[in-house]
Amino acid sequence: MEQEMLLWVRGTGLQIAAAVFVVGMVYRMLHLLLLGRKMSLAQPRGSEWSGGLRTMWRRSFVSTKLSARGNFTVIAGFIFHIGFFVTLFFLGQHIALFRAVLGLHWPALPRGVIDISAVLAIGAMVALLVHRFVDPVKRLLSDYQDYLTWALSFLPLLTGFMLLRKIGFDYITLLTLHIASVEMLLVAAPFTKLAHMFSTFISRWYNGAVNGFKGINI
Amino acid sequence: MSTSLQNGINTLIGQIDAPTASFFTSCVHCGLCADACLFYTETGDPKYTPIRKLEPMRRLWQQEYTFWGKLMKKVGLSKPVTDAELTEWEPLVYDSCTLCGRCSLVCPVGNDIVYMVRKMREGMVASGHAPEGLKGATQRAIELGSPMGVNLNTLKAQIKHAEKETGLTVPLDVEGADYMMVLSSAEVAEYNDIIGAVTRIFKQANVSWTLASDGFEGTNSGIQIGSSDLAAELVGRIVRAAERLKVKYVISPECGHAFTALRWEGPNLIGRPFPFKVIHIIELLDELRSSGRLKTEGVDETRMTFHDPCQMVRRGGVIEQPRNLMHMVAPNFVEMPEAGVQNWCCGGGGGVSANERANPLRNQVFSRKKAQLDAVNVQTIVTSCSNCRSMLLDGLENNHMDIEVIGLTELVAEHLADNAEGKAS
Amino acid sequence: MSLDDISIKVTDLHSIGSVDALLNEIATRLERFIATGEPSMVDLKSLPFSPAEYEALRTALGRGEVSARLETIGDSELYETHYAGVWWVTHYNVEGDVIADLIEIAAVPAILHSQPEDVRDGLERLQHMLGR
Amino acid sequence: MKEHETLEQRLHEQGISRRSFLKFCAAMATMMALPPGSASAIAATLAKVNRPSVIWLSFQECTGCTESLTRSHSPALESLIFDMISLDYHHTLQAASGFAAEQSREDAMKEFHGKYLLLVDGSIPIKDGGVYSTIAGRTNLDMLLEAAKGAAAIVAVGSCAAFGGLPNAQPNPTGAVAVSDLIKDKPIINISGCPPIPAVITGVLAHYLTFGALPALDDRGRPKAFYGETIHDRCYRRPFYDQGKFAKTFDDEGARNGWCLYELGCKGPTTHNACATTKWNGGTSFPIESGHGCIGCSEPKFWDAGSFYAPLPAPTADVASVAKAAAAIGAGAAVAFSALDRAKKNKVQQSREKLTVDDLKGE
Repeated sequence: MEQEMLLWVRGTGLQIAAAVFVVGMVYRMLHLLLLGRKMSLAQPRGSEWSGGLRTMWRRSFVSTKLSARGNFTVIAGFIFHIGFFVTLFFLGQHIALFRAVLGLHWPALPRGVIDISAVLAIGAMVALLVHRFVDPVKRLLSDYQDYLTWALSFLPLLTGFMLLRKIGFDYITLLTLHIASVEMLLVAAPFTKLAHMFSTFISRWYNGAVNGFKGINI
Repeated sequence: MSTSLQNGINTLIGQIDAPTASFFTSCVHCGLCADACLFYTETGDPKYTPIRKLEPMRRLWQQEYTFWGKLMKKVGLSKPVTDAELTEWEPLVYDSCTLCGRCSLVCPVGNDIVYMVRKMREGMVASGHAPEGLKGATQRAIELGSPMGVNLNTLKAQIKHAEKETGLTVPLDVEGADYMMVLSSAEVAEYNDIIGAVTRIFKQANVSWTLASDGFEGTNSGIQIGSSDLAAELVGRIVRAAERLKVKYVISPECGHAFTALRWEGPNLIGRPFPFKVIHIIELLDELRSSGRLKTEGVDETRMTFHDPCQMVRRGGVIEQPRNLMHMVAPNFVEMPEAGVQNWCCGGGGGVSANERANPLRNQVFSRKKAQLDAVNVQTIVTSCSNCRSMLLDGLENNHMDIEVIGLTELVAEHLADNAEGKAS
Repeated sequence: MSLDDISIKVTDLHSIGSVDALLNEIATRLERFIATGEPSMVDLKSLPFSPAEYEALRTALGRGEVSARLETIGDSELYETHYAGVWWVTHYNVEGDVIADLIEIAAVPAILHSQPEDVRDGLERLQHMLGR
Repeated sequence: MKEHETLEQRLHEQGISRRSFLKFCAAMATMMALPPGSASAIAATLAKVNRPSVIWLSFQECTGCTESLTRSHSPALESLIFDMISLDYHHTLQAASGFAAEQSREDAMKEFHGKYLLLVDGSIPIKDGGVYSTIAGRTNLDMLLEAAKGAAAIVAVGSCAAFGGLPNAQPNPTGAVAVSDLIKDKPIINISGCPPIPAVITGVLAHYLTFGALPALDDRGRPKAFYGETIHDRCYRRPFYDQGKFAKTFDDEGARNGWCLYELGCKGPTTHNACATTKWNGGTSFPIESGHGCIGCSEPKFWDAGSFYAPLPAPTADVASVAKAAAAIGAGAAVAFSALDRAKKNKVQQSREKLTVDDLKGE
């Protein structure tokens, strides 16, 4: 069965996941944008676009002074996102996938770097989960989705790391689990807060546009 | 219409737009906005987390504008927004939010939370869940012309007083003037030195200006309570007066929310662009300074700091201008920590000052401002918003702090170069 | 382009450590043999050696004083390595392919002993020749 | 027909010494990945057992499996396997032909009912009653079902018999299936590979004879001794995989340095077989050592698992086209539903009355 399952997740499963992800994400983002907004009739003091684009980038770094809990969230969040993206985009095996699907490829990072990035991402996620349980603010804000999306993001990292490091199960089982976990992530992404992977940039643009319009450079 | 839950819900559905949908989609419940909100930092109570103040609106968005939400609503699995819930949320949306916008600055996914609180209030007031204090203020603004109950007679008395003090004429209803000055009710009622101050400055700088008997009140309680309908009515009075007097500019007073109401929301409220420009008094003074029309002499050696009103910095973009003016006259001007766009609110913006119920909470959270002030050890705080000024005075008194509070325009006027009078232009 | 134009590199894979690991294993077995007299074998074909590693092992073990050769449906080559008690036993088939490749830790490799069945058989044939 | 004589007797008749037999057993132990010291125990048992009757049926196949086994069929040690068994039917190898051949099969089946080993290579077409492959006018399906009845155990030799193999690849026009798809009531050993390693076939038979039982099997019915680990697990290029050093083309620096062939499509990580240790052609080499990635031939559906040259992470189906279509559908749906939502929003807004100051007075 394991070969058939691997074949399924590499073929039909991936097609289904990709289809749901793309339909869902395109729908969600476009639907959101098409809700529209009223253009301000006030006299602008600056440009919406320059402010919007600026914030899309600048908001990756928090400039506000934070408390210890806030700094923890920012640092752990940063480590997780960086670790996740380095692992996702710079592991040779992943680049081989992008090359096969998109036709694009780029140099991989050495395995030692990927090991570090994956471990950092995993560690940061665990820390963030614990913090979500412990921190009163996060505990109050959290609903089932926060834990679901945590698990959905964590599994690909964990199974991927186990696969690279030969931990636990055999290669086929882990590869199947790894791909399947990514597919679950793809399927869930458009319908959960994971959609922030794209909407964040829309949100930042809108936020920045308001400031840009008013000529506030932040 | 009469207020009802359904009206509130309909209003909120109408308020939800692309940015709102994007913001709710993006929130990852990281809780960073709590750190930016003085109601959380000073109380440690997680219920004051800014994004949570929007929970009813978020659910409404989910139920009305998302695929799964609609489905859940159809099969009856979603939790509807109720009157009881909105009652519970009223203190969160009004008492513990000054619309200061710090949360919008910190949010890592870029959510403009205060943009949504403003919208949320539209639904709250339409559903009858606005605080009594704000309702009263708004009612007075609509019916009497000012939330504090000042009227034209009060203004005229103050004009007379100022004319006597300065020996100059205060122009009223002068058609064809370049600038029409609007005041805040606190300025008419309490900080009336401002009238004399601008009269002297404009005389020196040779600015053609006027007050309007039918459009002098800049404070907009409609914005604070969150009703665009009522805010439009209040802004409309200023617009009509400006159009009647055919002025080129309307000067927003030293009042943060008045500036937001006039400068950024006004045209949208009345549904058309203004035929005049809106400028804050501080912006104008800085323009006069840079063009050499505003000249000062002598300095005030007192150790001073400047309190940035939220609606002027974060939400208004008037950041450098007050500092330029401060440097003209105050060599011992020091900045508080986190001054500028990150400055902490006085605690009374966004209608909180008009909401008596919120007073204990407002006093509690003044500890943040106190800490900022303790760090610089000044004798005087200068600010450019009469509401901030009142809140600072109140907070300083409650905390037995001996610091003087003055308006920036007045500070500049005190050091106006007498010999320059009439020589400008 | 001729074959010579294709550059071929021989890389030193010694650092990978498989050879060192095996040498350690042999040392341990040798200790046990001295202590208890228990012979043992290591099956080299079950180890994923690259040709370079294989050569490295050969160099490391070296050749000792004794070597022997069996001629039984294909040859077998046995020799004591530079370390007494460590034998390298290689069985070939008729075509000269390696069918078993062993490191044997023993005083004498088992297969060198004359087998009782063969001895009996030999006696039978000898007696037959002598007409007894 | 008399019982088959023992192996010892047969060897003795051929003048093969005990020492030679011991050498054979040492080779067997190596093949079966048994502890190297167990050769003498194997020898003791093997010498005494009766040579079993073996019937070899070839169905929808290419004879590659038989080729693999017999390529070295000269007086070599592996060939001793044919001394261990009595091969009573193998239509490629046997001298008899026509009715005589079929007769010998039927005789063996009758004589050794319940005791003979049935070896099968090739898949069995079952579509349209199995007409796509027949021997002596009988379908493979028919012949297998009949022969399986009296078999002590069945050895499916090669990926076709074990998993369906090439004939089973999409679109599988003949409805080819594996032996295990048809026979459920007999022990079946799958010796997969295209072709399987000859030593593995011999090893399994030796094991069966030595221990009188089937070797331990994995969940695909393959002997664990040979299929317990993946090519990747035992590959001498594995260190390069772990270091992330991959050849990108077959003639680049990495390929010359002998780096991992993963990105060139090597299926070693997902393929269970003994190639990396047992090797081919008398231990000379195996594909990866010769510079070509593993194609995964000992695993089910290996023909359908995408290109042999596509790396493992590459999808086995067309994802890009699906994504393009999905984007169009998503965009269409978004335009349609957002129009509905905007209409709803407008309706709600229009039905909304203006808030007046009286609304603030309330109770």
